[in-house]
Amino acid sequence: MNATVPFIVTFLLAIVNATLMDNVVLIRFYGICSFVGVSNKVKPAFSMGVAVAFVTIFASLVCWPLYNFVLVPAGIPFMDTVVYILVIASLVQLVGLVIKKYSPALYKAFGIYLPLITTNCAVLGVAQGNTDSGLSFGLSMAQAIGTSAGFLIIIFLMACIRSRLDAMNVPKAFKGIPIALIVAGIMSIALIGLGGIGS
Amino acid sequence: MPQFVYLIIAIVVIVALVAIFVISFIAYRRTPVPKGCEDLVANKEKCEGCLMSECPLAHGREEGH
Amino acid sequence: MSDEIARNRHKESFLSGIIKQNPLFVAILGMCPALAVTKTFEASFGMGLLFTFVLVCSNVIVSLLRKVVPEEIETPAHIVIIATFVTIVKMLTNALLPELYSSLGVFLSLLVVNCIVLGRSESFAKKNTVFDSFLDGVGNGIGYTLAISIIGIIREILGKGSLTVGKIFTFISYNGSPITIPILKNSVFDVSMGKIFSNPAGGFIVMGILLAIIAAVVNYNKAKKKAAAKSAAKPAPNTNLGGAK
Amino acid sequence: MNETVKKYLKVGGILGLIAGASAAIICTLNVFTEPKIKENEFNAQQAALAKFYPDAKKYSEELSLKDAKATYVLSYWKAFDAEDLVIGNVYKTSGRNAYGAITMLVGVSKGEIGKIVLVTNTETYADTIVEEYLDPYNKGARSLDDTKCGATKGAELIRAMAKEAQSVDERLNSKEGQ
Repeated sequence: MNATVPFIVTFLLAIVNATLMDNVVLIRFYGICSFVGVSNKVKPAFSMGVAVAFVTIFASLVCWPLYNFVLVPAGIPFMDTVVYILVIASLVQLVGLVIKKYSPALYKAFGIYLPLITTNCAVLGVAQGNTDSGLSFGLSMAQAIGTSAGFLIIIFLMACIRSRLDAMNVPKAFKGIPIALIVAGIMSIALIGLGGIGS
Repeated sequence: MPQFVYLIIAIVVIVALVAIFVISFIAYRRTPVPKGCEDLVANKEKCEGCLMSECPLAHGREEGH
Repeated sequence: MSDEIARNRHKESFLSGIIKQNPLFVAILGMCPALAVTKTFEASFGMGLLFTFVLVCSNVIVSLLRKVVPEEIETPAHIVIIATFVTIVKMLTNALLPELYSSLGVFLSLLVVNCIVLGRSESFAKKNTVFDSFLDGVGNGIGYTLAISIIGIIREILGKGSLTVGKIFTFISYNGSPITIPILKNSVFDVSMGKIFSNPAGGFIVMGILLAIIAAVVNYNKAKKKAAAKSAAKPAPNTNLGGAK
Repeated sequence: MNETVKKYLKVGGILGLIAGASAAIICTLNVFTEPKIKENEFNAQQAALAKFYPDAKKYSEELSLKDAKATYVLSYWKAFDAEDLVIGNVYKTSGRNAYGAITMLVGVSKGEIGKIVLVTNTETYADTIVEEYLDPYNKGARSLDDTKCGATKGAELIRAMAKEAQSVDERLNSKEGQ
């Protein structure tokens, strides 16, 4: 069944799967550190999502070949975590450099978030997950694109919900983080319900 | 492949990556901030991303203990 | 006299990590593993132990090198140190406790970007002596292990209705097979509704409710203290002001 | 100007030293843990194999497959009973679809597909595949072809791999003229 399906279909299905069914925040729990904190204003949340998307895709683009063509032949696959975190740190600087030089508008939008992304669990989680489960290059790129799209959608949705949430009369103890978690739990149930489409 | 060869490869790979990081780190610091964004200070809701103890950009903030 | 101050400073930095500044429930940091790994009690306890090892070692080394590392590259240097200890832990766990390694999966590597480990080294270890950082690491480690073990117990009992010990820590076993303590086994609760607590959505909900309970307790104490302070401030009228509403 | 260059050299030097030291520590530790990890993997594999044919006394080591038509099957083991007769083969297959990757062991004896045990399973809804499709199948309560189980794509991948292992087994047996 697998060989007959053209690659592009598997590629697109993998993107949709990584965006919705296997969503990075609500199902796989990467990236909760920034998801809970920064997501109560729509504008910064969206820029945060774009910044994470930028770095995640570049990180997977660099980490996969580095693992398969440098670390494995050299016989030191156990060095992957240290290498990835260094790559992600350099990428954050490089992406910042490019944005600083060429597009002040983008820099104004999410330039200040970039240093925070090095400690974002989603970026390292995707890069490490791709090579741990031995995905091919195409599928790991699909995973990266899908994951960053999923992160962007969810953090944007969460920001919209939470900005309306402040107007509601939430019980005092639930204000802030607890109610955000409950809302995330309900969204996660919705996404689990989506499971039927793909499989 | 004797063991110490792996050791040398590992150190070479890591030091090379550190070198790339330092170069990009310096380059990032060197480029001037684009004209319109000098006033971009670590504003409040950006710093909420790490909630309490550690916020790399808000150096001035005193860590509550 | 000075070692008196030093001693209770040590004690304070140790105890604060466990209750007063519990990294998970009070500082609300390090939630990525707390939600993902706590499907079973054993996995979360194992994660807590490994987390404590990484936190203590990286705190000690960071405070050892605090005078050597220049200001600009503190964060990258700390991240490399933490990544080294995470890799060491990964190798040791893979060798000694393969079941724990496979059940934690990617989240063992995600300890590198854990908000607590980096937070403690940035805000505490780089400014204090080695012994204080060690104590702080152990304190926070124990605090975090307690916190995620509690979540692990709740999610496992509600999700599976029973508590199994020995599937991951294989050396605990009752004549060969892991011990399973059926708690809610044949209660009405064992119906499919319980399944929600072992899948991701349950993690969010259990965590949200726990944080809400803690916030409520904190608010209640604050209100009681305020009420007590008010009644102490003007004791003359003997109207009974005690007890918060 | 050379003042800032000296500072950057100092900064780069210290970071390089820390990273070099960490690489050295990890590599020396790897020398001790590598054999233990290999041994764990071998034991896990033997334990997995033992599930297929309980009365098998011995398994051959992993024989690689030189069958061009096989896209999933990687290698196989032969199970021998006390009198060194082959009771059946265990095929190691691995395949990927849009939702993740599965590596599994399939027992095939006398042309019949026997038990299936998953080695790695990074499919979305991995637990649904095991609970709804694989466990009932291994207990005989569900046929291999009934793949509608809430994780159909994963189940279809398992069925395709099992069917291919069966066809490879037939080709092997016919070639050896057993």
